[in-house]
Amino acid sequence: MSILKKLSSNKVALFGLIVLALLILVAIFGPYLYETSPWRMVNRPFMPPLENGSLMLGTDTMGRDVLAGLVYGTRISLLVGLISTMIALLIGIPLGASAGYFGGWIDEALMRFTEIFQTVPSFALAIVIVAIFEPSVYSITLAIALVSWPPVARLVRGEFMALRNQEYVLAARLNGQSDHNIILKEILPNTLSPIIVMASLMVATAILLESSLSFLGLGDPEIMSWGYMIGAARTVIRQAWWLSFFPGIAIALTVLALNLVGEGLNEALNPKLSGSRES
Amino acid sequence: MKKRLIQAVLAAAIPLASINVQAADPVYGGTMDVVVQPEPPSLMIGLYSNAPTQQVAGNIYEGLLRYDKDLNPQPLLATSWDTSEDGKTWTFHLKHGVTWHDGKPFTSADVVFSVDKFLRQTNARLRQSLQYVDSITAPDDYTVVFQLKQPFGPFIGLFETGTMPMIPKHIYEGTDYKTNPANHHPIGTGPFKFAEWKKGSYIHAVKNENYHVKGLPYLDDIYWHVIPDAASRSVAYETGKIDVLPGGSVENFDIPRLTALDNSCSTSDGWEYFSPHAWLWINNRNYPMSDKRFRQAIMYAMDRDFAKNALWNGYGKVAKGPVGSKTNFFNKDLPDYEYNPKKAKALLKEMGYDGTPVRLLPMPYGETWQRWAEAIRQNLAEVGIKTDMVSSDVAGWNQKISDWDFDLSFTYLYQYGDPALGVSRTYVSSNIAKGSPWNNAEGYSDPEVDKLFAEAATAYPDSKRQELYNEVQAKLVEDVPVAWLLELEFPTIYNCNVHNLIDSAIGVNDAFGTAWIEK
Amino acid sequence: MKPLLKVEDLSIRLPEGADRPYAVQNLSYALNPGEILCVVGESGSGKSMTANAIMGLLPKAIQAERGAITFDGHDLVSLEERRARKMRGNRISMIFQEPMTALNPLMRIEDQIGEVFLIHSDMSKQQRQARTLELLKDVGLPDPEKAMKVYPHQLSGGQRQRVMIAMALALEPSILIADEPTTALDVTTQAQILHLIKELQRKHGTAVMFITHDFGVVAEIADRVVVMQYGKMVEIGDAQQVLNDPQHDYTKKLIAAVPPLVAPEREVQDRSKQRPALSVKSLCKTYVSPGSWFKPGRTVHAARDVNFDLYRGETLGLVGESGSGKSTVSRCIVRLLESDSGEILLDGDAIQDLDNKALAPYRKKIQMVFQDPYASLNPRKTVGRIIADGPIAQGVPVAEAMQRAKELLALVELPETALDRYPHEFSGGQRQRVGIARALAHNPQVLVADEAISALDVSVQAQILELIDTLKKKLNLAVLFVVHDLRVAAQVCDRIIVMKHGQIVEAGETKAVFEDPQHDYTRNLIESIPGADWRSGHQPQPAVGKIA
Amino acid sequence: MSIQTLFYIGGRLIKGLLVLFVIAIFNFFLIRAAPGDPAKVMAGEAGATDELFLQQLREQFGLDQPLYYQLWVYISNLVQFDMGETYRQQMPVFDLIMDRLPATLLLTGTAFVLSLVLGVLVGVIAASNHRKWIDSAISVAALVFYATPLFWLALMAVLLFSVFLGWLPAFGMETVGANFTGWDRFVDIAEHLVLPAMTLGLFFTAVYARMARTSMIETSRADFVKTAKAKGMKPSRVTFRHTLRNALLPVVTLAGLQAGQMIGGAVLTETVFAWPGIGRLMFEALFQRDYNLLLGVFFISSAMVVLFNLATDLIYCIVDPRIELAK
Repeated sequence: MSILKKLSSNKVALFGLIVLALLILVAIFGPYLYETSPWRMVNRPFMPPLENGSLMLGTDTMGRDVLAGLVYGTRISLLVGLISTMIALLIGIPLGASAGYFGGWIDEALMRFTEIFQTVPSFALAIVIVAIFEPSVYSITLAIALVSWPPVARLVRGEFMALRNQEYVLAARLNGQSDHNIILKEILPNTLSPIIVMASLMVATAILLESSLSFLGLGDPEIMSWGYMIGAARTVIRQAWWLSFFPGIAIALTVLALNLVGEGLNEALNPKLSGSRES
Repeated sequence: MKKRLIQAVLAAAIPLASINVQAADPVYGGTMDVVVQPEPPSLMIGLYSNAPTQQVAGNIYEGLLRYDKDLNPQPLLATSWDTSEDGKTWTFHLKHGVTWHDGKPFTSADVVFSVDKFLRQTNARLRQSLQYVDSITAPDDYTVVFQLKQPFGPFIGLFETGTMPMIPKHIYEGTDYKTNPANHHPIGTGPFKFAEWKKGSYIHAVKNENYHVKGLPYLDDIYWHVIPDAASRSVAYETGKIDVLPGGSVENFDIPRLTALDNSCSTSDGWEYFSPHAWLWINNRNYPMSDKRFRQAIMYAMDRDFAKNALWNGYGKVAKGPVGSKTNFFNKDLPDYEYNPKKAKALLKEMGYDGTPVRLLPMPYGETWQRWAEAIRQNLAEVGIKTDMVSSDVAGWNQKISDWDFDLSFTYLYQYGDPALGVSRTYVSSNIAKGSPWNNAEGYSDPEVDKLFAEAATAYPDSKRQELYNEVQAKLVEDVPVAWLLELEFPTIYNCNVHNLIDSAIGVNDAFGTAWIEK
Repeated sequence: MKPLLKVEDLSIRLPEGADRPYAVQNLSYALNPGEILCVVGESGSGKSMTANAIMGLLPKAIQAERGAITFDGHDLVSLEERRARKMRGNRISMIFQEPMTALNPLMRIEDQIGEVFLIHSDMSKQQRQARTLELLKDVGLPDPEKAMKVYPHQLSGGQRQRVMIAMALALEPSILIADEPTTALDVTTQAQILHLIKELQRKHGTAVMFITHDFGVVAEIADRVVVMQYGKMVEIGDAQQVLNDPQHDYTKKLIAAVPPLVAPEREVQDRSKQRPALSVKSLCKTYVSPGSWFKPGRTVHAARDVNFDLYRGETLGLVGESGSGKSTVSRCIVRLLESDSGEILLDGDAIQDLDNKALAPYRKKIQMVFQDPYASLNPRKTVGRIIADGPIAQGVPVAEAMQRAKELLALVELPETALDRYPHEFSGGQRQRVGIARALAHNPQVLVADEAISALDVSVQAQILELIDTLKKKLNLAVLFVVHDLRVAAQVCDRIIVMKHGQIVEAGETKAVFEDPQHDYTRNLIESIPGADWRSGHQPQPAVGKIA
Repeated sequence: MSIQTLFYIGGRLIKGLLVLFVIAIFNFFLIRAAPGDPAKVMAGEAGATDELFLQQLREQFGLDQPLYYQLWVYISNLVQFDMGETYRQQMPVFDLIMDRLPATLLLTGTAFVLSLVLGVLVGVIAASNHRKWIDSAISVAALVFYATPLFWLALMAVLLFSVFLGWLPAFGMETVGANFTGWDRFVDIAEHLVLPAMTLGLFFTAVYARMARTSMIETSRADFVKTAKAKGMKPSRVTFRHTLRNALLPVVTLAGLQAGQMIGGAVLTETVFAWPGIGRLMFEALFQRDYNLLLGVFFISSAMVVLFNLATDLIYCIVDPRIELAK
């Protein structure tokens, strides 16, 4: 709770938090405002914004409601961002934790493995993975997760290496606690702050990645996402600026909000750890 | 048929350049900048007959004939031709004094080699037609005789550059065609000579000073530019970098804007030979598509006029049935499947459709096709058919159709002017085989249809063929083996300073020999 | 005598949210020419803040609210930045606590010292180099020519501090401010640096403001003393007077907490019949720094043939400077490190080769108290869990373990309410009590205290020492006391072992060792203790107050 | 350069090569998991085909062999630095990539240098005005560029600078057919380079600016900065002589790691601007299922990452005397 308090005392982070909260609300409840699908062709194509009261942001190349698309897109952008980040954490944390805690040949082996993923250009790898498993929300999420876990592993490894010789960890070892227990209960909770910060930034990056993939035509055809909307609108960017403009703003705003919250978290979480000496 | 031939022979006397009447006098010189999309895999047109290869190499290589916009054969490397009464012996008289780009003379030996040896081995589509040909002989250097096993209606339609290009025998004979180094430096008889190919950037061709048609070509150079992004291609045209945008090289949504620019002209001519026909493959093997009423319901559910207007800017024509209206032997009296969701729902109800979702495979050929799939999905959703859209790239799409791993899928195919060449392949049961996305992939099988198509291909004369084709078209429209969408038109957009651009049924594929640029 | 520098009624406000409104409040004192003034106080007393104010190095958020610092006719608080800069490094210079971080890691020593001349003089490059070399010679760096060309990381801590001093004295300033310059150094190095400062001060007549927390250091070098507490000056006077006759209670308390350098008489028990609780035989441990494929690693012998016995009811001191191997030995004993060879007998059983599973029952018998009370408690766990988790991991039911934790808290004199609170809510001394409670949770026979008090303030140290002593008696523990501070060792240990470079150089009864050291190194160590002469005859005065 | 340094570089290169070979094997299987094969794609482009033609193509490409055999052939060729031939262009993969690589290096190199210089500069300005409006303005701008999708920015840039203003060419690397030489050619390429390099560089400028700012602020709290101030140094000298040099170290590390990644990651920019580089080549090869080419691009771009990482370490060791290479 105190983290939330600290966050909201930081004006910029508070702005990010509010935007993010609104986006989450839209993601959860928004689609209920548009009960029919966002694919429905509701009016004539290329209707500019504000021309029709019920279609605030106008219509797209097929006469579909842009606002409805944005609302549905919020859900999918956030979901893809969140889930891919979670998968990346699920891969990266155990890997980094084992490498950092055990060290030695385990560390060497796991880090060589990580290095492979870091050496292959990640965006190219994401493209290949999506193309191979055929574009769908699952393959996109998976691809994003597969290219974003190495930094997590490296971060967690670094934290574990720093913490494994902390005296409270040594004390736990002397206490006869199992490695499993030490990793999960002693060290991991103390690495959460940087992980949370990194995760919030990763969600942002994942949203950007998803939109880039969709832009290249590698989006899930079943799902109305922001990246898809820009990708679909780029060919008509001069006839209908609003088609790529609004989703672009939506992405930028979301990513911005996540970054602000991430930075706010960073500021709120880290001084507490280092500042505890003064108290 | 006979009468048409004589006309053609007469036409041969008229110089090629005067076919199109132009207001201004042609001028010599200038460089033409054209877009080619995607970058061709090779310019060796005998090995690769895909669209970008044809578009470039069609100006380097030549066939024996050209076709005008009504699909009438015109002389090119052959000055005249005639046929026996029974339609089984065809004799072609070659033009004298034609040379290859390397200076060697072009003779009947080249023709026999090209068709009988080279293309029979390399060109799958021509191979199908060549099964009707018994022998190809060259009585002298300038005469070639094709002896058919039985009359083959579309035979005279096979001689354009893309289908039956002339390959230099002195370069390819006795070599491995696919690895012959000349593939990288194509040698033809056409109005332009290959100069340079900067991979990923452009292909450069220069004027053939020794071209066999006196006075042609007008242009000095042609550059085909490779610009992978559609929006960039539009900008390139807009900023004047590009003179000609061949059909299909920009997204349809950009066409109205580009044609409305100052000094911008467009034409939808030049596709008559191909007459691209778009339809939805319907996998007839599986429920619910196996039910004729379901397939008819799809026809009624689709708002094809909306698609034509919203996606194709009004270009094209709603397809009535399997044969395009510009293709020979089109049946004008077919019933319409109008946009009628109610009727579609009624049909679905009648068959007791249980709501099983169907998989829809869009065509991975750009924005328009993707949007079209979205529109059709919405159309189908509104009559109660749930679709799952499956996305894939070109390779995956081909694979899925070849393996029959789809329920509905977009496609479009060329008709090549004659149902026997471009239509029957989709419907005859002998063409049901895994491994190709261009045969009878929907798995429709009807002995009567098989019989009618077989008879129509070899019937003689044309009136008899028309009768048989009418019958088979009516039968297919009732059965709906596939859901026909549009007869596509791909407008060519070009700078109005370019004159005399499209003057054949294959359009830009052999356009530049006669084109000129106003200064 | 006219004071060189006067601090008058200085108050420095802290930003909002700090634990008190003022860092320094109504502070007034003077620094006379050529004297060494020691400013003494515990951490957080505001002693460094004053120095920073004089140097104009206060962070932007913290500014002097009131008062003046007069030097050479200027008020340094209100002096224009451009003119103040001319004083800095020239008339007044400063050296810092951490020699490891106070030098720019990317610049050669020569350039860092030369920079001072570059800023404040118009010497040529040759002149600068010549002067730098001279300075390095003055501060007694071995091989000064070579030292010019090296980077800071190639020097030891003491050598770096010498470089800092050379830099500070480059332009013969009137005032040298030394902010705990020896705190991070080993005792022998500290003695050398103190000696150097004193010598240079005498040579150049520089006034030195020496900030420290250590009364031993004060006794060693101070002419006059200022004692500070919570931002206020509580006492000022001549060094001898303050040291031997302190007036203020706080000063008294601080001085009382400094253990006298005389080992008390102890009952010498003959334990040869007893079985040792812990017996270490021929222990060896070698570190090989990882080399590369082409370069062999560096070998460091952290323990070479170490032998000793430890009996229940006694405290054995393991003494040495950093790098002596004392920590390595202690960690090998508790099996946090694997020894290379030798035997570790715990209650008669060899434990050095047991795997984790077989080791588990022995873990209960030997426990450790760690150095850093801030790092030794998991910040995400309640105190109750910290104490109880060990037994729980060994299979004790949670409720029982928590009940035991409550009892242990009482044993280490912490309130029961501490059970559900988190470590950050406690002070350093309280945390160390929690650490002790955790170590006792298993009812161990042997307690290894690894520098268990060195991170604590002097007044708190005494309390913790007493607690350990009480517990030792109450629970009949064998205590291995790893310590670098010889004053502490003298007070609490029955026997001591002196280590150097991984080897035991001397071992014996504490009193005997202190009074008649056999080995040169031991002698050197004892002589290096600052203020060795001061309070050598006093009896220990146990500290007052319950909870640190 | 000392013999140790050479040994170190040698050792790193051997390790790098091992990683590259594992990557090659990994990619080999990954790519073959994709539906369809190059024969099918090429046959597909021909408009009509039959099994015979497909079979011919597969035989020609060696795709009729069992997978393990294909892998063996590929790897044993790769060991001799032969990446095979492309299926489409029937050129040696290496030649085709080397043909395209300069374009990519030019684009990414320019963007990289531009973003690093600009980013550090802006970061330093922000840090030295910490908590003032200019710092906030720079931070916000950096965040906004960081958050904006690259491709969107690219589209907007084309729209503005090429279409509306007509200042800069919108696509390609050279004016085709102009056949410029010498200075004219340089200017021509430079003009074409502006938009793509700017688009690609803006994102990284934002990254480096943020990094440089944080690092500067952190370093300015270091003890040695205090020492420098205590010497009576001017703030500007403290910033440049002491703070900046130390603050640059983490920026250099990050930049080095990204420089390699940038080469393979310029797909988006190369696509929008029709830049004839290897990013686009990779994208096309993927959809053509041109296995050899795709593997080749991956191999080369991964090799670039390895090389850049090594170069970063070497630079680091020059900048920071504390780092010993042989560790």
